[in-house]
Amino acid sequence: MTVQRPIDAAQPGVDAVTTRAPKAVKLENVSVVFGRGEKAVTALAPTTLDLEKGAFLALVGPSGCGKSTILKLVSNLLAPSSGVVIVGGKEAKAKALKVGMAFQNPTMLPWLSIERNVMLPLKIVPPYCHRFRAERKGEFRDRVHALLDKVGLTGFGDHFPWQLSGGMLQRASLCRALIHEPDLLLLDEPFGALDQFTREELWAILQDLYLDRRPSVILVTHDLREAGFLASRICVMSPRPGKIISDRAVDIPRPRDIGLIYQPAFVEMTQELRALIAQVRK
Amino acid sequence: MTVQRPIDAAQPGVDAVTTRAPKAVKLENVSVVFGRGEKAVTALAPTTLDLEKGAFLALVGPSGCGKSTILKLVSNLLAPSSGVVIVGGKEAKAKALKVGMAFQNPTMLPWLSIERNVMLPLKIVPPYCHRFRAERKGEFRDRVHALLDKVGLTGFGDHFPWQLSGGMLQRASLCRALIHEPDLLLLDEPFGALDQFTREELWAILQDLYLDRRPSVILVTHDLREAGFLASRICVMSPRPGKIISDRAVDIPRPRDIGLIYQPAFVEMTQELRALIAQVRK
Amino acid sequence: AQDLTPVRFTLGWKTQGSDAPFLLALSKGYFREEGLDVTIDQGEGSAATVTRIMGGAYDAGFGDINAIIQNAAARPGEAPVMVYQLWNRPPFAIVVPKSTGIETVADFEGRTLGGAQGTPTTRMWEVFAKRNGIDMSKVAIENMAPNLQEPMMIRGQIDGAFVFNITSWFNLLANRQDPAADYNWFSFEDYGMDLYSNGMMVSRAMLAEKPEVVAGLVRAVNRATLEVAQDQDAAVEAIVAFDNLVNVDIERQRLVFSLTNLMNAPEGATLGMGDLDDERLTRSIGIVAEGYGLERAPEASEIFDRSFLPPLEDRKLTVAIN
Amino acid sequence: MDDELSINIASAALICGFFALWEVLCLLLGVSDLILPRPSDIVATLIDRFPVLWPHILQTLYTTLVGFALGVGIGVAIGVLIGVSRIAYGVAYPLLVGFSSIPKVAVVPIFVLWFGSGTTPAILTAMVICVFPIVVNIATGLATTEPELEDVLKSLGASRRQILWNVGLPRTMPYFFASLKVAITLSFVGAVLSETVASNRGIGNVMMSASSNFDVSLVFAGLMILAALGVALYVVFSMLERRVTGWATRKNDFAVT
Amino acid sequence: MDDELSINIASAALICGFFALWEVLCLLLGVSDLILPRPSDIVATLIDRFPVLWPHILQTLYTTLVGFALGVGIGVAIGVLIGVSRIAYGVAYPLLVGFSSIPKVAVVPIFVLWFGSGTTPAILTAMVICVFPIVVNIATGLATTEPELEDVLKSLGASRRQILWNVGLPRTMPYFFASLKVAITLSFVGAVLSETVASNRGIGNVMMSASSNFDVSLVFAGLMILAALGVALYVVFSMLERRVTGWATRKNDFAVT
Ligand SMILES: Nc1ncnc2c1ncn2[C@@H]1O[C@H](COP(=O)(O)OP(=O)(O)OP(=O)(O)O)[C@@H](O)[C@H]1O
Ligand SMILES: Nc1ncnc2c1ncn2[C@@H]1O[C@H](COP(=O)(O)OP(=O)(O)OP(=O)(O)O)[C@@H](O)[C@H]1O
Ligand SMILES: [Mg+2]
Ligand SMILES: [Mg+2]
Repeated sequence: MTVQRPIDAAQPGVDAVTTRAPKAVKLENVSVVFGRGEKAVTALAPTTLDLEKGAFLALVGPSGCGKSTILKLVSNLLAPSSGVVIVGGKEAKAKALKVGMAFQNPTMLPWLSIERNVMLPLKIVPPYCHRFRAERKGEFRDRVHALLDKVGLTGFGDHFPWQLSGGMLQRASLCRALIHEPDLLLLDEPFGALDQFTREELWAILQDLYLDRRPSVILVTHDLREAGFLASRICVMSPRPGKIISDRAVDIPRPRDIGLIYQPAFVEMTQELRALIAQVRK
Repeated sequence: MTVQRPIDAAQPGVDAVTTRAPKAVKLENVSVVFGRGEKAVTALAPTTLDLEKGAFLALVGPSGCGKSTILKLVSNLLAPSSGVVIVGGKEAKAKALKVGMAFQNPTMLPWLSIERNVMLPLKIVPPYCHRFRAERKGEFRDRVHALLDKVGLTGFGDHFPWQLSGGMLQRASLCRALIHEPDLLLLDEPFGALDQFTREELWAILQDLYLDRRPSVILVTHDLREAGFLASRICVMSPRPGKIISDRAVDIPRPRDIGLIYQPAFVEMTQELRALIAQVRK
Repeated sequence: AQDLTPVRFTLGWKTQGSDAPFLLALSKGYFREEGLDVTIDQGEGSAATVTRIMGGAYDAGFGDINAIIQNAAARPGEAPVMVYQLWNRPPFAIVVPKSTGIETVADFEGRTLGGAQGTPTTRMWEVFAKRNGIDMSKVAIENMAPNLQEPMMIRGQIDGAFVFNITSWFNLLANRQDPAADYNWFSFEDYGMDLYSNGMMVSRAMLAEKPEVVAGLVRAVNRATLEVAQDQDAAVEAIVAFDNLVNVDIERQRLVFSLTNLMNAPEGATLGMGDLDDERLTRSIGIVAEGYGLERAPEASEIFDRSFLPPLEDRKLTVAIN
Repeated sequence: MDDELSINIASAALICGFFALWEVLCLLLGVSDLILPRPSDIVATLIDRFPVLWPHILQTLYTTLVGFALGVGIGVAIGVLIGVSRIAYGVAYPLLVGFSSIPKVAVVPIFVLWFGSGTTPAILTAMVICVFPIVVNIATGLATTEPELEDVLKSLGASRRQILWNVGLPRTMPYFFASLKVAITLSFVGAVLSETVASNRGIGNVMMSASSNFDVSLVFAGLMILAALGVALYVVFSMLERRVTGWATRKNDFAVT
Repeated sequence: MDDELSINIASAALICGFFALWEVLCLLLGVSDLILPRPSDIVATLIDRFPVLWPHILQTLYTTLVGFALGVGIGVAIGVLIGVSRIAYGVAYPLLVGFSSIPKVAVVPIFVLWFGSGTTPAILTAMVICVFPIVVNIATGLATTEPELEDVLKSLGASRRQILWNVGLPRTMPYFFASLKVAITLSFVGAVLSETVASNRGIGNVMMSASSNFDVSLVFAGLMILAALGVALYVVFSMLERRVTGWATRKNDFAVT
């Protein structure tokens, strides 16, 4: 069911499908070092990574290995210390793609209600921003509420962020990443604070959405089943300073059903990944 | 191996062991309502809960059901809208017990280094606070560093909170909850942002600590294996407005080994819990 | 109304009874009759009048001739020119409470006097001391704002003050003192310093470019001055019309004080109102030059211009208090 | 809220107590009304002279508000500039600090020389005097904005202007309102200052002529009016503040829970 | 850092440009030196008269700093009180706003009458004038402290005083330093103001006598000295600020990454 290919991080494994597809994201020998001199911390060792357009990549690795750093590089929140980051064919700062990002810490603007927070991308990102004034109490509002309903936050649109529980905030943050139908979806542990059932529901929702619009996705997660269920490719990172030490495809046909995760082949794949991670930890 | 007893939330199930033991925490018909009038949100339906001295209670339940609210009640960060919260035999605000709390969001004071953040309880809580000035660069500092080493944060003591990754912050936050050897430990999803291996390491560390000093613990978690591995009692909550709908003992002898979680009996217990939660979600 | 010439005029201080000539000329339309549209603003001190005019914000004003002397010395050809002298006697005086036991100028030695910096009284102290044989080094001078002098004197924090009698007299009254019975007044004119003081001055520019306007101003003010000396009721009316905040009683008394103590110099009988004695002016220029340490003593003609004065018979001041 | 009400009553009582204490101390210590009149004197004067004072109050309120509005506009603009640009920070801050260390009394005569006396210099003084506190607080607010909040917009490819509007400025509101409280009182001081130097109208002019006549209770009546106007505007801003920065002060909502 | 250096150079150049512009405009427009002297005039006067000015500078610096230090102490105390207690908020704020709306020129004479002329009233004026901005910013900082941060200490059973010391005050430091910048400039204004009203020493006194001598360039030399002192103290506080509130402005560290 899956093919594991231990690969050189500098020349990531490329299978037949992926070589032909145009690239949504390209990291070429990108490294990130914070601080200088003695106190310098290498957050990311030189890393090369391609993401084909429409691919769903899961990024797993031990705490502090640089997963969030990679997402920040791709969304141009961070400039690489070396190497280049190409997004949608241009340098990351050109913002060639419509990006949606769910942060690890679901940062909401505290002065805006949940509804207004979730609506933010529609205010900023073209083409929505042109219609924002006209639609913010009409179509856009309905759209936000429909999405909030989907993730189980019905009726919390007019609450303020501090009135929500941790898991609820995380769901709102996911909505904010999705509302403007981005071409490139960056999700940093978007389900970490959720119970298993809510989580599985959201997996299904995310998968539907992916199948529907085929954005390119990078999902950071600690849950191997989550990675296996959602992703078409799983990259495993080494401990800090991290680099990608394994890159494997997940060739399970979509739509995938939640029952999948109890199937022996699937369990076997997660066990394999687990073993791999256990090995690199030493 | 485990006994499931569906129970009336107003009269929680009490087994032979627990009735005799003195209570560390008692919630009597406690409810929490935020806001008033039309906009009122019931965060916690009337709940009654006892925690025996030295017990390890895990609290599981769907997102937004009021788990964090219960912890806030016990640590007196929140006053109940009805009912009383007794901690260590006195009302919660009397602070009769030495409390250590790890928040769901690992809030660090941004102007203090990690070392100083972790050291905070030693500055505040007697008897440490009396020696704080003398020891903060001596014994206390060593103690903090030993703990940071244990959770894998060696060398990060002089970093500032924003220089750490999400999972690293969470580990620092756990250290802060443990550093002053509290009598009552309140942990709100302390391992949510960690990968499975780091998580399991920390489970072991926490279990050692528990066996060593026998504090009373309330652990909020979404991970049923985590609950089963660590706790001696698991309470399941219903969706918002939450109340406790199941209270079961986990009679596995300690010290428990990590291999346990693959044993069929353990898996069966988690499946049972899972089924129960699935049922109450409807 | 279109052909009226606008004139910006500044008083020497906040509205006071002694401003009556200008305010009466305004309220009775004397300026208007001369083809002038005069706007009167309150001032920040009779010396500042000179700066205000030199700065170009005002064309004319009521201010101190000694400030003109001072500026004319440093900036010949820029300082305004006095065209109508009103106060022929100086208001400069040192006032001391009788309780201090100071009876003669010699008694100042060993005492503390308070003065507002830069007022002519304070600045002339050096000359005053020299002319009257006082050892200056034995007199302590403390600087303070003018309106603090009387209270500090009353509280005994200073032994005496350098003042304008027309101001201090009424300040003492307002402080419930009896300025006549309980205070000794050392008037500068009695100690060899017969300086001139306030009058109407105009800018050099106006003097050069619009002499007819200056003449009109002088005519109107002269007319009002003579009237004020006869009819203080009308004067007070004009004052209140300009500023309804004033204390009518006090300003009326102040007006009378100015008429009887400042505007009635002996030389007035021969020179008429508005004119001055060149010799006396030259002498006072010398005093000022000495007091202020001026680099040069300007000519009297730089300071005063009598060419706009109406004929002498139209400038006979007869004071009748009613 | 009952709690709210009782706190308001207690506050009002204490403020009244302050004036009562003043009255009693003046009586007991026999303080001359030429130095410090009793509140009852002042109020009597106030009521007595109110018809005459009224146009002056309006004048001062007018110049203050116009100057304040201009000052706020300029202050926010400079503050944003300083908060956003390193060069502006290096240039504008020293110049502003230097200028603010200069007593405005020294500047008013220059305004008068340029613009004549009256309304214009009063407005200008009210304006220049209140710019600096606003600049400082806006700049500090912007500089201390959490990068995480900005990242939310940056990740969407927002322009710097959009980030400023949607994150920087809202986040800075608590700082801004704090500075408004200081700025409005300074504006009053500035307008009055200018009126004392050069104007035929306004509370400043009233106080100056009153003080040159030693009409001390009228001077204090003027001060009382200024204080009252200041407090009235403060109340207006407070209400606005509660609406706009409620999110930042939520702590207080729970102090009473 | 090279970047830092070039920004500093650019800032210095622009500030010099400001003075050059002033010089050139004065020359071109033929502004009388009675109204606005040229910087070159002022500097010449400054150098020329420096030996005479020196003791006055020291006097003003002394009164300002003492008054400022007292003002900061009182301001922080009242600010904490207001930030912590609802009643103090209701009582102290209106009284302070009222008092601050009063021009201090009106208050100085009272100080002089009570304490004599000279150093004491200057210190007192410098003190009272700088209290309000500090109070407002401290109170706002405390009021906007995130409850989550306080919860960290509350959960440990910390007393209100401990929470204040360990969370409230550190969190308020950016607000505090912002207010210090405003307060120090106000302190200068206050001290100088008092010196112009009643003192034989100090820059205020120098400026008063210069202006009565129509020595405008000496007046402006005094203003320049005040501005320079203000900037010097601002630099000191800035350095302190960078050390103390670096955590709050980390954004800027990365602007240059
Ligand atoms: N601003 C910063 N300054 C200095 N070091 C930083 C900074 N941000 C991150 N780091 C360091 O970079 C490393 C990688 O951080 P990153 O947030 O990418 O980890 P992560 O893989 O997301 O971990 P986690 O799973 O715990 O979230 C960490 O060791 C961290 O200490
Ligand atoms: N300050 C508040 N004001 C209003 N409502 C609040 C507030 N805090 C929490 N709530 C509500 O109380 C409910 C319970 O919150 P709580 O944080 O206890 O949930 P939780 O069980 O911890 O959920 P999660 O697993 O998502 O963290 C939520 O529905 C939330 O909306
Ligand atoms: Mg991360
Ligand atoms: Mg929670």
